[in-house]
Amino acid sequence: MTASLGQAANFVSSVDQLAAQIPDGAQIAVPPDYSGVAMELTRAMIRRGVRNLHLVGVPVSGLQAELLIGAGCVAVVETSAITLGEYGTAHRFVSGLRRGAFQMKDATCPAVHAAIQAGGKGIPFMPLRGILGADLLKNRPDWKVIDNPFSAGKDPIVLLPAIRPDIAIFHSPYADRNGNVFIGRRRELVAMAHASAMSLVTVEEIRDIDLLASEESAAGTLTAAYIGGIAVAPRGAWPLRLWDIYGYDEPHIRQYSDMARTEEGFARYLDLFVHEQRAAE
Amino acid sequence: MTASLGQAANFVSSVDQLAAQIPDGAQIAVPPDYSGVAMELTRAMIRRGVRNLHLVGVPVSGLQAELLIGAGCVAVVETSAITLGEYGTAHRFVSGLRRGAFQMKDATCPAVHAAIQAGGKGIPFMPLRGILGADLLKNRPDWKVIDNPFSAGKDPIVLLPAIRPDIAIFHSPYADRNGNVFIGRRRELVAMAHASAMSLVTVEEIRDIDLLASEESAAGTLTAAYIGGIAVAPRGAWPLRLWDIYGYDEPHIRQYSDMARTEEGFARYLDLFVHEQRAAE
Amino acid sequence: MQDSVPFSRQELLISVIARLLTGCRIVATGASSPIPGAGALLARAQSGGRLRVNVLGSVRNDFLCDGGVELFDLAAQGRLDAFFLGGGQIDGAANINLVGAGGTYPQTDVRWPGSFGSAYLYYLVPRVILFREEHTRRVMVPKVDFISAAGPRNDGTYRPGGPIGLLTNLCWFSFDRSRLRFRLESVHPGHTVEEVRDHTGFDFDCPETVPMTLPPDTDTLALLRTRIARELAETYPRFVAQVFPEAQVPETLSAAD
Amino acid sequence: MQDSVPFSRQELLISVIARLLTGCRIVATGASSPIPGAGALLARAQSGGRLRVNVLGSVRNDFLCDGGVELFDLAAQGRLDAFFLGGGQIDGAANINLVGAGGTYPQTDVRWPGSFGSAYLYYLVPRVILFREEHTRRVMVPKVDFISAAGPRNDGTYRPGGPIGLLTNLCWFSFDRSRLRFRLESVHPGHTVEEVRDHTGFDFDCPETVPMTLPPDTDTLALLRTRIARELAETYPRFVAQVFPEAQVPETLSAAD
Repeated sequence: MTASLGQAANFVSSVDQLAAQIPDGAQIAVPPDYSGVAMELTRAMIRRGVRNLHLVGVPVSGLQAELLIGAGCVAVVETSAITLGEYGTAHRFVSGLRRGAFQMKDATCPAVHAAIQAGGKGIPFMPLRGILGADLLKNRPDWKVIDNPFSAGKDPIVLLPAIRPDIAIFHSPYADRNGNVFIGRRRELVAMAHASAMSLVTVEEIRDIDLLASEESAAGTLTAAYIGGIAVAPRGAWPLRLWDIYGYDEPHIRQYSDMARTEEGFARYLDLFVHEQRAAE
Repeated sequence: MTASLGQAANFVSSVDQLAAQIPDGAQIAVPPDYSGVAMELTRAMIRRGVRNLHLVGVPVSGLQAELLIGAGCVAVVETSAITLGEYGTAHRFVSGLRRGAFQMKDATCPAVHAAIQAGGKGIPFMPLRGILGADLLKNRPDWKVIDNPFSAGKDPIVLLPAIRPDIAIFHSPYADRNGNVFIGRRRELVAMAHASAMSLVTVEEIRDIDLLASEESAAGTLTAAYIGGIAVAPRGAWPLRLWDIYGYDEPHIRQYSDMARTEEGFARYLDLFVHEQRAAE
Repeated sequence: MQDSVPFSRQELLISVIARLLTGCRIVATGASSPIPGAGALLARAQSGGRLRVNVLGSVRNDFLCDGGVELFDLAAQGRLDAFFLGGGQIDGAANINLVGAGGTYPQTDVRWPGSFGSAYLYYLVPRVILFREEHTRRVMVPKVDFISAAGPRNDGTYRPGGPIGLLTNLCWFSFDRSRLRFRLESVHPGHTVEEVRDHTGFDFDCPETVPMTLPPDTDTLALLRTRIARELAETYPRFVAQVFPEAQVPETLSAAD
Repeated sequence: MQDSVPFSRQELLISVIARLLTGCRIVATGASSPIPGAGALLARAQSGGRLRVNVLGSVRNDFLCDGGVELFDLAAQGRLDAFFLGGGQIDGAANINLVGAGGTYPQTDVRWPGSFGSAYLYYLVPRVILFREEHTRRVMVPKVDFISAAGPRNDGTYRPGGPIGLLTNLCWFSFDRSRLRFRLESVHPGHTVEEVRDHTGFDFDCPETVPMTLPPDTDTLALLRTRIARELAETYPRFVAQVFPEAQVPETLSAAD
C-alpha cells in the first residue's frame, strides 16, 4: 500500500518493515492521541505479534495503548493516564490492570516530560517540584527524594531517573526527501526522538522539498539524524486525529469502546480492523 | 526612528523605552553574536547609562558584552566565552578583567544552556556530565558536585543552579500583530525567554500576520506571553549578523577592535557610534 | 435577585468560575473541561484582553508553541495563575484521587484514566479551582483511597500553589490554607446547606448564615450566550449545542445565507 | 611517495583529519575551524553519504534544528562521534587551557575567549581530536596554567569521551588512554622527530622509528580542491581563497558567464 511512494529515498520502508524493526521487549515512547499517533504502524505491530513492550505514554496514551494491551503486546505501562477521552472507557487497560496482566507505573505528565528531557540531555536524572505527598511516589521506587542541595533549610525535592526509550514511534503529516520530519510545534515529539535510541515514523506523504532549507521550515523539523525509518501511511493516525489535518473518527472509537467491553468483542475488533486489514491491502 | 512602525499595537514601544525598562543591577540574558543580538538596544542602554548589570551569555557573548563592559555598565560577566571571532580581540573585556572591573564567572556552553533550561522549568538545579577535573569548577562555588543518587557505585556529577534572569534581550527578524516573535530554529532564544521574568525584543519589522495561525509558523514562534516589550529597529543587530538575513559588518567590527585597544579609542568609538547616534536620529 | 432572566446550572457555574479568575494573567483549562473552558473565556472577555487563556484541545485558543511541556514549565515559572482539577474522589483535606477506588492499588475496583498533571500543577499554580459537578458522598469522601495530588499540609514543602476552593453542582467551598479545611461560602440557588451536608462525606466549616451563590447578571448571560458560546464551540461543539442551543443558530443561519 | 602532486601544509592536515574520522556517523566542527571543517567535509565525501557533518556557522552544512543546545545533547546521547578541540595551552596529560596564562586567575596575564563547550564535549565525545597548528613550547607546555577541560584520569569518573590524539603542524600524536600520555605516531613530511622534541614542552612516548605522516593521494587532493573547497567556501570564503585559490575560479567564472 505504502511502498510505491518515495521509494527513491533509501530511508523509506513499508509500515510492516517498520513493525519488524521493533524487537520484543523494546521500550517504546508514544505521544498522546492528539499529537500524531502511528496507528497504522500499531496495527502492523499487533499483526507481527510483538511481545513484552514497555510502553511509555509521553505523557499519556489512549487508543494505541488500548490496542497493544488488549492484543497482549505489553509488559509494562508507564504513563500519566490512559484515556479515550469522551469516546468511552479504555476497557482493555482497566481489565488488564485488574488481572495484573502488566506492570503499571503511574506517573504525572510533567514527570514524564522531565524524565524524557533528561534522556535527551544524557543526564541521569532531573529534579521536579510537586509530587511530594502523592501516593504516586510510594508506588514509584525508581523516583527518589533528596534534600535540595542549593537550599539552606530542609527542602525535599523529587528526582526522576532519565527515560531513554529504545524507540520513539509517531505519525506526522510529512517528511522531506532527505528524511527530515515535520513536527510543527509538537515538541514532545522532538523530546521523544532525542531521548530514544531511534525513531520510527509514519507520514501522510514524502514531499520533494528540503525542510532544512529555510529558517521557517527548519523550526518545525525533527532532523533526520534521529530517524531509524520512515514509512508512508496515508491517514496513518486513523481513527485518531492528526493535529488539525483530520479529526477523530468518533463513531469508530465509540464502536471500539463498545466492542472492547469483553475479550471476545475485542478479538472480533482485531479481526475486523487489524488482522483483516492485511488481506484487504 | 522606530516609533512610526506598528504603533497601533500597544505592546510596541521605542528602543529607548525598552532601554528604560532595564533597571540598574538587572540580570540580563543575551544570545551569541550569530543568533540575533539587540545591538541597537545595547547602544540605547549605554546612552541611558545603565549600571551594574549581571550579563549572562547564553552560552557566549561578543561585541555586545564588549560595549557594555567598556561603557562601565557591567558588574558580573557569566559566560562560556567573550569573543569577536576572527574580527579581533575583545580588548575591553580583557582589560576590564585585568583591572578587576567586574566579577568573572567562567562557564562552559552546555552548563549555561542547562542552567537556563532549569530556570525555564522552574527547577532549582540541573545535573550535567563532564566538567569534573576542570578549574572552572574550582572557581564556581555556586556549582555543586554530588554523588549520582541513581548510581550503585561512586559517580560524582555536577549540579548547576538554575539561572533565572530578570530580562532576556534579543533581536529577531519580525513579530506579528499580536506580539508573537519569530525565532526560527534559534531555540536558545525560547529557553532564555522561558527562564527570564520577561523578554525585551527588537525586530526588523512588525508583520500584519498571526504567527500562531498555522502549525508551520507557530513552530518557529516565541509566544507573546513571555514578552515585556517590542521595539522596531531596522538592522537592529548591526554591526553583527542577523541569521542569514544580513551579515557581519566586518570592516566596522575590525575598526571597533582597533579603536578599543585603548580606553581613549573606545571612548571615541562610543562618541562616534553610540552617543552621536541619538543626535543623528 | 434583580435579574429576572432564567439561567441554567451550567451558566451559573461558568459565571462563578469567571469571577474566581478576576485579576489573573494566564489561565489554562485541561481536557474535557467545557465549563472551566467557558469560565476562562468569559473571564477573558470581561478582562478587556488582559487575561490570556489556553484551552487544551483548542487551536484558536492555544497560545503555546513549545509542545506539551510548556504548560507545566509555565506553571513552575510562576506564570500560570489558575488551573482546574477534579477528582474521582475529593476529601476534606483537599487530597484528590484521579487513579482509582476500592481494592488495592494497582488492582483497584474502579480505575480512572490516571493522575495527568495534577501531582504537579496542584502544588505550583496559585489558584487551583477544584471543580466537580457531581456532589455526592461517593465523590466527597472522608479520605481518598489514592492520593493523586495531596492537599496543602503546611509542612514546609515548597508549594506556591494549591486549592482556593471547590465548586460543585450544589455549592462553593473556599479552602482555608491555615486551617486546612473547606469552608462553605455559598449555596447555589435552589439548594440548601442541609442538602450540602447530606451529600458531603467530609467535615467542613460552615458559618451560621451561608449566602446564596451570586447568579450571573443579564450582561454576563448575554455575553455567555453569544460570543463565549461561539468561542467555546470550536473545542466543545456538543456542549455548546446542548447548553447554548440558540447561540449556534445565528452562525448556522449566516453560513447558509 | 608514488604521488608526485605537491600539496600544502593545510591539505596534509585536512587529509589526516579525514582519515581519523573514518567510520564516524556524526561529526561536528566548532567556530573558526576551517581545517577541521574541511577534514569533516572530505570524510563525508569519502563515506558515500554515511557521515553527517555539522559545521558551526554554516547554513548548508547544519542539520540541527533545536537551537544551540542540540549539539551538546547529541554528544551526551552518544550520537556525536567526533569533535575538535584546541587550546592556548595543551599539556602532556592532555589537559587543555582556553582561558588564560600567567598571573592569577581571573587576572591572568594573557586572556583567551573562554572554555566554550570544551569542559563537556571533551568528556563525552569518543573521538576528540586535539588540533592546534602552532607547535611551540609556548603552547605544548608541561602543565597548563588553567584546566578548561581535563585530560582523562582513569579515576572512575563517568567519561565515555576523550582525546584520541593531537594533530599539529609538525606531527600526529596519539593519546594512550591506559598510560595517559601522548605517543608520537608520525611526523609530517619535511619535519623531524628532533624538531618535534625541540618544540614540545611535555614528555611523550616515542617509538624508535617514527613513520612519516601519510600524504594525501591524487584523488583526495582532486576532491579537496574542487568539491570540498566549494562546500567549505560557504563558511570559510577567505580560507578557501587563500588555500585553494584555483577552486574558486570555476565558480566565479560560471557565475560571470
